[in-house]
Amino acid sequence: MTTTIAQALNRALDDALAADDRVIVMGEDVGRTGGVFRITDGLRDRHGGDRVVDTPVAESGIAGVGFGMAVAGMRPVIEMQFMGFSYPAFDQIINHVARIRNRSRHRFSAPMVIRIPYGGGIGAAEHHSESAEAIYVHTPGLKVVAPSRPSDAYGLMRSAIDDPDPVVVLEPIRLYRAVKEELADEPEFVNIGIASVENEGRDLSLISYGAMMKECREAVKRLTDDGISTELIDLRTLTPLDTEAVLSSVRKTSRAVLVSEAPRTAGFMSEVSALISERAIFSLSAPVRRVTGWDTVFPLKRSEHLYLPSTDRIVAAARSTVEESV
Amino acid sequence: MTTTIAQALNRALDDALAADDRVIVMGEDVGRTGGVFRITDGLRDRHGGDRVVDTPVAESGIAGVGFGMAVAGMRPVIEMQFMGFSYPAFDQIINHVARIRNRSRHRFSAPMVIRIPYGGGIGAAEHHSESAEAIYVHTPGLKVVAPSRPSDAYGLMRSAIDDPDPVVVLEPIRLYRAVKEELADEPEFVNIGIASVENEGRDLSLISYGAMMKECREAVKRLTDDGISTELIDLRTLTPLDTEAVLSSVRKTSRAVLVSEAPRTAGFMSEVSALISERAIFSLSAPVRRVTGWDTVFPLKRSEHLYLPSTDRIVAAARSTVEESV
Amino acid sequence: MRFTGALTSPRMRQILTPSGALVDEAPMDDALASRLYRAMVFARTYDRKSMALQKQGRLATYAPFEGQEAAQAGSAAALEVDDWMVGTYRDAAAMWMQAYPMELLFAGRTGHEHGGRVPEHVNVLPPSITVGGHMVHAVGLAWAERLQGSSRIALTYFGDGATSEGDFHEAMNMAAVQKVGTVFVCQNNGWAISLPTAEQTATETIAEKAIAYGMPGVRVDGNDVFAVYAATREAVGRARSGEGPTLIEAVTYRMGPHTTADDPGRYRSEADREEWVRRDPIERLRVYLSERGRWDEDWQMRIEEQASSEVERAIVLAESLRAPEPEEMFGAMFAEIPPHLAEQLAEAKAAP
Amino acid sequence: MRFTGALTSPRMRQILTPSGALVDEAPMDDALASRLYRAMVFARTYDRKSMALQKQGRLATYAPFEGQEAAQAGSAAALEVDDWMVGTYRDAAAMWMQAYPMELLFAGRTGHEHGGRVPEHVNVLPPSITVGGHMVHAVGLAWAERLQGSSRIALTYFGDGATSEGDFHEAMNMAAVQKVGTVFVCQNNGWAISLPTAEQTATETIAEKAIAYGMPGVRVDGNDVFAVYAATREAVGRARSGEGPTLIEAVTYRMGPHTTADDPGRYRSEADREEWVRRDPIERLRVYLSERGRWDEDWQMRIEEQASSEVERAIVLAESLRAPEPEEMFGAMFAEIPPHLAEQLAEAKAAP
Ligand SMILES: Cc1ncc(C[n+]2csc(CCOP(=O)(O)OP(=O)(O)O)c2C)c(N)n1
Ligand SMILES: Cc1ncc(C[n+]2csc(CCOP(=O)(O)OP(=O)(O)O)c2C)c(N)n1
Ligand SMILES: [Mg+2]
Ligand SMILES: [Mg+2]
Repeated sequence: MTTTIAQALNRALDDALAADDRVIVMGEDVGRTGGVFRITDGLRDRHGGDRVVDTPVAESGIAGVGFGMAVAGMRPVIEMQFMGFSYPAFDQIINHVARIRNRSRHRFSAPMVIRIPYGGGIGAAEHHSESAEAIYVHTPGLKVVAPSRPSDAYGLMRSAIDDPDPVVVLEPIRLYRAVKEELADEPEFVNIGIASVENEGRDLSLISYGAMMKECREAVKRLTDDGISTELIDLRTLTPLDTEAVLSSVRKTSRAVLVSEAPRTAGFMSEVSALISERAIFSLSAPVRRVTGWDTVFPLKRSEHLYLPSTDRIVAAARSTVEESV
Repeated sequence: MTTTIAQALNRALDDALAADDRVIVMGEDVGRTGGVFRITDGLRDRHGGDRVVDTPVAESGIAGVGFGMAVAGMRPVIEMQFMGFSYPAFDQIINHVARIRNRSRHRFSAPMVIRIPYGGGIGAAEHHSESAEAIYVHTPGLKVVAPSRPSDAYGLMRSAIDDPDPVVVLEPIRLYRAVKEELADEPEFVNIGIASVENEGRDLSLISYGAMMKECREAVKRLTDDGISTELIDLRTLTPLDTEAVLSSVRKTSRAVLVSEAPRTAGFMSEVSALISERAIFSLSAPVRRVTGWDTVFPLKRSEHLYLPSTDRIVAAARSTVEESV
Repeated sequence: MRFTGALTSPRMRQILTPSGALVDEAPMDDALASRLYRAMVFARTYDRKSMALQKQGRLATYAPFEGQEAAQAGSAAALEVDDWMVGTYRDAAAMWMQAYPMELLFAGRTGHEHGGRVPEHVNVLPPSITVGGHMVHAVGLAWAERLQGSSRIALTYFGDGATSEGDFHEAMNMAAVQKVGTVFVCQNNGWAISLPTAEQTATETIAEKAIAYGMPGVRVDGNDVFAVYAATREAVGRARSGEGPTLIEAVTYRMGPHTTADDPGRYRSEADREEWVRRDPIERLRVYLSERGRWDEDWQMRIEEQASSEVERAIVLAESLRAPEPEEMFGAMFAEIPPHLAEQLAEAKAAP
Repeated sequence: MRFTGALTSPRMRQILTPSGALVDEAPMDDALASRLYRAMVFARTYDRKSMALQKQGRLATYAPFEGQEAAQAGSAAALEVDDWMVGTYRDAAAMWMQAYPMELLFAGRTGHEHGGRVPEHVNVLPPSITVGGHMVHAVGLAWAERLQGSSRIALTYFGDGATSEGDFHEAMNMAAVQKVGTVFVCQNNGWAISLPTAEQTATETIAEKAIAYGMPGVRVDGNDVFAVYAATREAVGRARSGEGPTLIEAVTYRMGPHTTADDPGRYRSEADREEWVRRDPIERLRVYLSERGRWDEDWQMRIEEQASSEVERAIVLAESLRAPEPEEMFGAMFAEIPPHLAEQLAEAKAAP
């Protein structure tokens, strides 16, 4: 069946609720109304109000209560309605969720999923377009995944729910209904920590994840038309990063362009760049280039086009990387 | 007078309170008891309980109230007692403090200082040794400074208080009383955004800031003894970064070792490395290397030595960088 | 001693009944009552027009406030012109009454940052989009005014949902401890998106939450502009004279969807809503004014025309703002643009 | 309707007066009373020994609880062995009573992560170092137990200072809305480091804050082990039978400094403290037991010896733990060590 990312996520949650009594879905408006993006649509009807819970407006409380549930043996899947509303929960996530296993030296753990719709491009109000994944990636003790297609959305969500440790699932808002794929009757789990080489190439490694994969896919087409053989890597997991996939691609192509819509400074792509620098610098024939959002607040509708990396910007960066090469 | 960083900060706050009626110092235990590190010692007696305010235990409230005060024309200096306790205030800082100027297109602004003692090395309990500066650096709209010596502590604090925008001042806990300097009768302000080249060198750029500068200074001595001419850069300001200082040093030495105690992945040094990669890659004769804390929770007393970058680790990284060079 | 939540009756203060009858002394003269009537007509015109514009794709997601006009107009009317106001995405009527230009309200909704650029003399913060975080700001604002020897106070609006956020608690507590001149106005409109107030809190009222802070709490009929005005005037008086903060719960109802992206049919019944049509805040004041000879069809037509033309004027202005330049986006982050943003600006401008 | 904070008298429930007289029915038999007396003697021995060890540099910063023994022992005694407990850095006595091994309490204080490795059958979380954040955990724990059909409940300890944190509010509200089986025990010891309770909150009591959540709130003499036990037993009963959460305020006093790094002379007078010496929680139970022929010098000596030797045993064990290996630090972040941590471990081990 042709499935969107939104449908794939819904199905993953539905299947997980059916497969495992310990799973509970919690958050603001996830129940009766099925979530503001309808990702949890129908789940309350099918699994009951005890397992699909509409909570008060209290992100820190949701994260902290989810934490307590996880410690006591449940598998909570909590939703932060938008990434910009996940910040009040940050203390709970960094100070408790990410740390209880270490604090108790494995006696307690917090196997829970934190669902965070992220990214811009839908002309939304302030705080509705954030891309602050670097913060979660920089927090030891969390895993972070960011699917860009329905099969990965399904498979990573299922793996995240089954994972013995807390996993942040970044859901690309503007791809919820923009990317479609046939999904098997029993779709596969997708392992956390494995990147996907979407397109093989020789001249350049184009590396991205989540919402920006759409523009990257378009860029690959255009670059290929121009005769630039582009290897496209969808990282899929940000923590733990599939460093081998990144390094072996860059060692092969000798060039890398890293694409993310997050603010540039100290963003996740800085990490990927630093990694390449440390481990593959002598393979490089051009500087590693980042195509990112700017160090500004994500703008409102009328300025979004000034902010989000466009296919044009990616293509231009790729071309100049190839041209600049020594 | 020989002055510690603690004394220099105290004096900066004292002088600012005396110089400007709009300055108000707020936080948990900053008044009667002078702060848990005594940085605000005596200020309440000298400037009164209206201007040096002991608040309830409510970090988000402190940041949000400080924000309101700043918008209404005050110059609040708020304290987060330890960096690990600043996370509950994160929503206020990222969603409001850092953004009101943009949100109101300059009509409102939040000229305030957020003091955050940070870093490990004093054998403290969990949450008392954090080094999460990357989070603040990644947040558009904030300036971030991290002094490593008394004169900079004084001068950057004064500049931060006078700055028309919010400034996070990272205070290196383990250097509070470990670094001493003569301070002038009327110490100078230090401009935000300017790194300091503490030692000139030809073979290697050693780049750090804040608490790790102590080990870096020791490393420079040892490296110099070994005949490795090391340029030592104290960044002092993390945002806006003095990129010119970094790049011109690396272009000269062709090698860089970056030192920070924060967890490695997506830490601030990833940004510095990415910057070098983008702008000076063809000047490099060796990979840029990061010497950092690990991607673990900062450990308790008995394991601190396993975590904090030691002078030995820095020296070893520097040596191998020089040896590895092409 | 055992404390329980059932200590007091949750009686709701009312002055003007839904049928327009006075059951207590009117807190204002006819001139002010007429002014407020007119303001509410303007507000409703603005609100309905916004819904229509959104459907045409001319505004981004819009959060309508129909039904809550009295809660906003009655409270805003109790302020001095330069008092601070800190409201939410749903408080356009109140903000407009406190001189936030209507064209800027529209501009924000078209997705133009200029919408936040309040004129110099207007002390209203741009609407808060995050729920809960803005209430502490009103504490800081009022506190700062006191420190600066001014008698300005701050009023903040928030919903029933916002009372569950930790920041509500921190704001209320810090205001009470410091006796800060902040007025907390909760518009309890029954719903936080799809969550009914009964699942938001286990208390019968929002007002009684004030007890936890040693602060007075008042519960008023939020669709009764007189009751709202009277309660707010009293709270503003306390705030201005240094007696500290007050919590006001204005019981009201959101007649429309949460936003234009919401479908209330998923979580509430039409019957509920019908009940509230009979408690309309504008109609009861119309009856009152009419009985006092201060309302007639002519005047109604006149103010409706004025409202439409004011709304039209504001839309035209908002829509004729030129698109923001990259300079504005990069230039608004700091007082002076720092080097890295100057570089990024250049890069953005050079981008294909 | 106007709500104010002065609705109820802030009377504090007491069963055993400071002079050891019963003013109400004793909630326990002599056997349990003796057991609690012994536990409090153990607790004080542990506490004083910890202070001494810290002075010798054998423990890191220590937060003493002297004066709060009854608040902790009386409440902990009302739990079943497998109920959840979520406490703070100052709740060692309660945690120990709920079977957190004393050697692990010491181990944590020597700066050894092994201190958090509670035995499998013990349902006590490692002490919370951040103020406020842990109370919501107790809500999640109890809620999960209910979902899993268990009758286990959760009890959480926190201080007067913690009640100002937003997370206190979110925990109380969510517990009340969902009628979760959580018992909230606030040890109001008068101070949050240097801040007196009167500057922490504008309410006369902490207990009345329960009203804001539609939850019962009880105020007891926290130095009266009978009153604390009775109130907690009742709250635990409510929690276990699905009636929901309760807030208990145990009024007590921290006799020592906030921690060994604190100097209370900077913010409070010795006279205050003297007053509380007379309200000592252990002495009043001693008088009571003695009058009932259940206490004599001999027994006192015996239990003091037992306490000392138990404390000694625990210290020896804690101090003989070998230093943590790098493997343990890197290996405790996830169930399975991921590649980047394996690499960092190798790097750490190879480091000079
Ligand atoms: C911190 C935060 N969490 C979640 C949201 C998403 N959200 C927007 S409005 C809303 C409900 C708010 O309800 P209420 O406070 O009653 O105000 P109302 O919309 O009814 O006026 C939610 C959950 C948000 N904007 N901010
Ligand atoms: C979130 C957070 N903020 C600040 C601190 C620093 N701190 C440690 S204890 C304390 C006071 C707590 O007072 P209270 O809750 O009354 O507990 P008590 O220490 O009196 O037992 C503070 C502010 C902290 N540990 N966590
Ligand atoms: Mg509402
Ligand atoms: Mg206390």
